[in-house]
Amino acid sequence: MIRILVSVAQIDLAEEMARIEGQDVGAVASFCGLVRADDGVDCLELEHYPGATEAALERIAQEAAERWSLQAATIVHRVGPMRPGERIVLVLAAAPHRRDALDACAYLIDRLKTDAPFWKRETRGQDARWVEARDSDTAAAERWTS
Amino acid sequence: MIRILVSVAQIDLAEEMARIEGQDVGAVASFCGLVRADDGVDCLELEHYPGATEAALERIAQEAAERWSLQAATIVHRVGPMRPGERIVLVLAAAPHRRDALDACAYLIDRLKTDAPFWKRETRGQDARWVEARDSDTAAAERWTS
Amino acid sequence: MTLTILYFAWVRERIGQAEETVTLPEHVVTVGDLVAWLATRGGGYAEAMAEPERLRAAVDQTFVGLDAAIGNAREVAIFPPVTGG
Amino acid sequence: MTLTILYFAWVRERIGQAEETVTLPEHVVTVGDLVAWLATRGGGYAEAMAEPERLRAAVDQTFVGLDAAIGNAREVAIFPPVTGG
Repeated sequence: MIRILVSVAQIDLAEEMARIEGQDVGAVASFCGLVRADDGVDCLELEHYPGATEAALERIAQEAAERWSLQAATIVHRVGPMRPGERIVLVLAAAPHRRDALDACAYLIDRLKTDAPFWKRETRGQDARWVEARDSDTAAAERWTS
Repeated sequence: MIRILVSVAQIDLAEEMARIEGQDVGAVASFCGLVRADDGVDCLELEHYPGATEAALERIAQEAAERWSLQAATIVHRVGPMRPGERIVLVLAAAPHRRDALDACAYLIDRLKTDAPFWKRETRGQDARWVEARDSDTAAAERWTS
Repeated sequence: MTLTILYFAWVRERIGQAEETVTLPEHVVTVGDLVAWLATRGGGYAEAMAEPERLRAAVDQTFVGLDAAIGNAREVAIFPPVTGG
Repeated sequence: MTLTILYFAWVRERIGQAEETVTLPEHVVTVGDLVAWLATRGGGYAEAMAEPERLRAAVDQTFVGLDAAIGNAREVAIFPPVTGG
């Protein structure tokens, strides 16, 4: 019921949803992060640590499954170059009841932000820069440890 | 940026997502409730209060938009008879940042559960019964008023 | 004064119709008065209105408590607690 | 003892390569020692390792602090704080 996918391919939301909905679930919460088109970024490139990335995502999903009563957990993260409007990450959590699905979904994306080895590089015209980690992400992940 | 739809038609998640993603959003959180196939229900029928339903959903979405920094809010609720595995409701919240999208999504579905005039009738074989309202739904909606 | 009353879910089923137009007696001031008056009709009405604490209402499509006044409303809806989503 | 070192993001860019295999001097015990030793190579290495507090690491794909021992690990990765999602 855990599905982890790290790929250069575009993220197919409908397919991922169909995989989960085929499992007789009651509630599915999802989060999708996209390349913002409105802050001048022409290209976003995602680098990752092959092997360690998948293991980290698997661990995050396992921890969510231990913490909430889940029927399915999916994490799909794209890597490589992508353009504004494209999906960077999709997480899905399915459960018999909505609170578990909603909370697990928030947990998956909060933890992914701080615990999975991805790095973003933004290109604006001739200028390329590595995105800086944000303290707010660390704070968001830490609220699950209390 | 608010979209409300109450319809007997099946809910098209991909279409609703595409409408939102076309608006240059950064983060989209969604919740989808489905007819559970695993508790013996053959048919679920949703009755509603035409006019009042749409107004209630519009109000809930407006309140979410006042409370969080949203780029889009969508509530699609199906009515009429539906079968196990089919989608009953879909809510989507889009924002520049994930926390707003996630919180607004949870708010939309929590409030919908207690503040929108829908009634569920389950049929199991020859037995039809109206679903009873749950105290936990009232509690979930009230946590947003503090 | 005439008023349209809408019934939903098991309230509608017990009463046997979804909508009716009635002329209110003068002593019916609040939604609770309306529920009590409908109950006196007996049969499905008495059954539907037997436990007012299980009923919810809207006056002109605004959700209200049973103590709300009907005033000059054109439409009152009576129904069980909602169960959507 | 030989060790594979992986570099990611701007650490990789400054050093100019993604991976190398090195023979560790005996005094390199922790990941922090490794960072300090790499810095002594100068050039892109010195630049990449200039601010150890901006670096994160994994030993055999497990995330660790810079004070972690390298032990008999086969692979150490050095990279900036992560920014996925």
